[in-house]
Amino acid sequence: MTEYTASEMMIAASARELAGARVVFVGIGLPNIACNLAQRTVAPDLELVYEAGVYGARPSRLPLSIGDPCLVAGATSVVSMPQLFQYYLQGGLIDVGFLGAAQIDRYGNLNTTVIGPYQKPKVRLPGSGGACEIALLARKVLIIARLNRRTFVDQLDFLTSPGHLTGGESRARLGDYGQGPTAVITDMGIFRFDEKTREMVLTSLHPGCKVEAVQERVSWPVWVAPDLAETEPPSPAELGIMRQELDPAGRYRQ
Amino acid sequence: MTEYTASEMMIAASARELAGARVVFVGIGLPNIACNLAQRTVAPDLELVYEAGVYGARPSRLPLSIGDPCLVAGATSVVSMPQLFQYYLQGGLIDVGFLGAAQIDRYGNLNTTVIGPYQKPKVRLPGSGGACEIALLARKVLIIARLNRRTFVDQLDFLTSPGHLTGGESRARLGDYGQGPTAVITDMGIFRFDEKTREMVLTSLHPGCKVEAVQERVSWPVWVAPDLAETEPPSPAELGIMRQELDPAGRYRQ
Amino acid sequence: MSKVTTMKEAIAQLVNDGDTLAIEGFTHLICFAAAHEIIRQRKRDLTLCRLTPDLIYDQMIAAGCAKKLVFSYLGNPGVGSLHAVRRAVEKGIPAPLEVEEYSHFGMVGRFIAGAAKLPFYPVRTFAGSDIPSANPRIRRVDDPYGTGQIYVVPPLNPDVTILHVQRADERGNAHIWGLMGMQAEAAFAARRVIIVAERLVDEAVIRADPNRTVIPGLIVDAVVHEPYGAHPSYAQGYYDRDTQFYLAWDTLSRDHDTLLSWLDEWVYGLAGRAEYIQRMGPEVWQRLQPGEAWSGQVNYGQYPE
Amino acid sequence: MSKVTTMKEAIAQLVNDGDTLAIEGFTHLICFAAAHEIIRQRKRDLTLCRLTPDLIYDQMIAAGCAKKLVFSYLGNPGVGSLHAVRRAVEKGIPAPLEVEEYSHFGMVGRFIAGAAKLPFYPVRTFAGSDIPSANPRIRRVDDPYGTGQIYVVPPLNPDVTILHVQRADERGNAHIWGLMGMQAEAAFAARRVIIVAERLVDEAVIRADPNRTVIPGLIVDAVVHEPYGAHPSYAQGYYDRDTQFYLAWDTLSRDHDTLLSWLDEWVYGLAGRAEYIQRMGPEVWQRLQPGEAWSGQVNYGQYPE
Repeated sequence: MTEYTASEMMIAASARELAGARVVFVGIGLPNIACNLAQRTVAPDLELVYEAGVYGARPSRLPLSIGDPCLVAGATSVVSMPQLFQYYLQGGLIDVGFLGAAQIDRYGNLNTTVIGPYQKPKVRLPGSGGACEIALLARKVLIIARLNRRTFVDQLDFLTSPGHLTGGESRARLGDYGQGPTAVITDMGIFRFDEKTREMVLTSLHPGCKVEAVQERVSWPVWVAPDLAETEPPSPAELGIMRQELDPAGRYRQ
Repeated sequence: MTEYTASEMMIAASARELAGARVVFVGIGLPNIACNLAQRTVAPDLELVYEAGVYGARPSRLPLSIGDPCLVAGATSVVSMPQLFQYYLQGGLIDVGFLGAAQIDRYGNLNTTVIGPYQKPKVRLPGSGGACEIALLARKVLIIARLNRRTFVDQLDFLTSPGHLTGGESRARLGDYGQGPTAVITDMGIFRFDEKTREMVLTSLHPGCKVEAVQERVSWPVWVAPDLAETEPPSPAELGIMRQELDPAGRYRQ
Repeated sequence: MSKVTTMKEAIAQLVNDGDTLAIEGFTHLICFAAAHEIIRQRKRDLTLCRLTPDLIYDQMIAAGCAKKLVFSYLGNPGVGSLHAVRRAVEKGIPAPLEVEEYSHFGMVGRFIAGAAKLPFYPVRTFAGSDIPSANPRIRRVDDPYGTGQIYVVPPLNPDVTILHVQRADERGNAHIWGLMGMQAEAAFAARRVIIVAERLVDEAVIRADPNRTVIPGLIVDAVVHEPYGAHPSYAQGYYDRDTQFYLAWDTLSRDHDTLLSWLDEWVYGLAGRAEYIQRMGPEVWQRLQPGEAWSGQVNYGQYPE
Repeated sequence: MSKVTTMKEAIAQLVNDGDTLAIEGFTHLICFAAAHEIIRQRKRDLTLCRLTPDLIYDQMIAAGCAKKLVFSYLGNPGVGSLHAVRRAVEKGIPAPLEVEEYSHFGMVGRFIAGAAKLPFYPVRTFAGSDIPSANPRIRRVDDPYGTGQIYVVPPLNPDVTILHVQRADERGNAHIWGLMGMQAEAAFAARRVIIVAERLVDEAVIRADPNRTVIPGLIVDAVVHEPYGAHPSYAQGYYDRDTQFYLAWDTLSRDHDTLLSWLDEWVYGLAGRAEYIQRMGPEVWQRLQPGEAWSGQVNYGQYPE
């Protein structure tokens, strides 16, 4: 059996979630590699839009920042932030957005703002950036996060980016926004959201991982799908593309 | 004495009104020639902004339309209509706008929409175009019009572009807009607006014109300034620039 | 995947009777070729939207394509009236025409709101004007920061927007230079977009200058290659505005039957733009040929690992 | 009339203690040269506005220039935290820092409203988020067309905006290419504008490509010629982003005194950008030198009478 890292499993699983998607809002790091992997596998017609205002980038290297010059040179179109946020994102052109967070609750709500009270934070996190609007305006959202109890918390210290709020119809009541998070891709398994309650349900375990180990790293009692599946491991083809083409230096492998 | 036409008098008088102005919103026809004349005489640093989205044009010919390609080639900047109307005009960069109209009332309100009732017009006029926002957002407005009773009416059929509304403080009450029309430049004389009542006052007669002739062409009783002046006729220098440089074909001479 | 098709196909497939249609372009890049094909295919009951209806909608309205006009300036720029539009509004010839009227800035706001999927757009105009009383779709909201009321306009989302551009690749990624008008907003606001290009170019030409790409292929449904497709309007650097035509139109459009004869000869009587170009004759295209004034180049840089 | 001056003069004349200041640029064209001069001149009590405070405001806040930060994303992009900002917010080192926080789109709306002199700007974000409860300047209005409520943000009008550009003429007409960020809106929104250019060019270079002119000289108060003035940020086509510097900053900024030593050496200890360039050494500029990828040209045309 081919060996692979947890990051490679997360990237492969994320790429597969893009099957059928047309336009994705790309972030740096794992999502960047996942989107580029999807283009070469399950979604050859996938169009990439970068938050910095770039459509149709053809990066010649793996960028450190979302605003790297390698994303601009040779791109199809480069637009201002007002155009990007208004005409692309708010305009409804984005099918899928990727988000991560310092804290996630069972409804997929995300905190990237503070740990502790807002006025006197213990840890001042980066804040929203574009996350709040991506969470609301992309047709659907994929969350990528490594499991641990400090991240998968019972109660957020601050709700930066809305997931399914308090579950049920609470998000739908917000108005005409995207459907919110549809999957949480972790290093041990994949969660989806129950159609009624909108709570996270563990639907797939990565090879070698156990439900108990997942539960140890989540602060609330985990719902497990009756038809819990085992995630297909990264194929040799997927690994080949990641290792030879997308991240030859292995920066995102560990 | 050098001969000149009424149009040349209007152009020269309009150009002189631009002394001290920094940025003017240029329309086609007489205002276009007036602005270019002002740049060469009383306002060498005058900056021209065309409604089509052109800043710093250097037209190689006299354009028929505000969107002529000769205004674009060699200009300093060419921007979209959203940028032009939002950042230049609404943003407060325009010192002076020029307007004309099919009907003008004593407060400098303008009608370019309909003659007759709106729903069943006798004559369907062009409508506002940018006139309504120029009237509101330019720091001041100059009106150019030939005198006749069909134009200088007691009561507008439709108020397209606000002047001083019903006079007095009525325009100031609209909110944070420009000061409105400051002069009406006609083929027989120049009107300004009384500081208190905001009614038009004839302040200057062009050489050879009489108050009675003006009154015959205005539907309301004309106020005449106690210190009624005679307009300085176009100088040989002004006429030279108009005839040799700006309108050699004499299209706007009659 | 190529989206290149013919004008005939593009109009047949993407423009339906009853559609709300925007063929935009402020003086510049007005796609008369598309309008003529719409007239030829006898599309009906269209709601036509443009800041400046110009000769293009004068022709379409005379031909009976429209039931409604949404606009802000109804004139033949620098010349005078749009006689066919006036006949429809004043006398119901060839049919009554509903009008919905804004100022330029109002139309600008409507297209921005449409492109940005905003429920309304605020504009500091209309105060003191009769325009809002003639158009109940212009409304007001209270500024929650306490400066009083401001007028707002509703979004405009055409079923179809048709744009003429200087060059595009086969996916519809389009470079435009010169006057930009509302091209970007009209395209992003539309449900379907047809790009009509003077030149079809390899995508490498587009990618060499991504800041010049005003329309991304992402939102484009069909690409039509139609040189001189904007005449008598113009394409900066390709051909001049035909001011003679704009002046002549003032005369020939004063009479409905004369105008219909013109349509017979120049629209119904021709199969498409190629025949129009031929019939106009080489001396017209020669007369409209501009000289050269090149932009210069900028370096986007190469960034190896 | 030339507006060209030195950075020292421009900052001395146009930036006052207590000003609201925006040095914008989304990753691209962030004018560190201006920030360093502000630090050197020991400006105080500034309200610093940027979507992404980046290393530039990390340095200014560590140096004690700021009393308040208005922002939307507080990170070292692709690396991690802004340690100096965090120290100020979490521990009041070197002084407490007031924060006013939006999302990116919220800041985008604020700059647009500022540039357009709108009393507010509507954005379809914030719904369901705690951000509005942390920032009472984010408010709501009722859609008069009946779709419910929408969040709005107030205008942002800096006293001074400083922008780095690739090239400008002596009046401040500036060409920018690559990422556009909020450059246009931040400039139009400001009371005073300083343009810092990699190259000073003849106005003929600007006039050859008017669509590339993002900032008109009309709104510019001073023009400074400062090559490499955006390092460790970048200027598309001129020099690459210095990712090594961004990575190194993560380490050296973790300790306040280490950071102050860096400021002593690279800011206080230098007279200006020329010394900074020299001290960095030619191998840095060699490493950051991109290859060539030219845009191609377009024809704007010549239009004789």
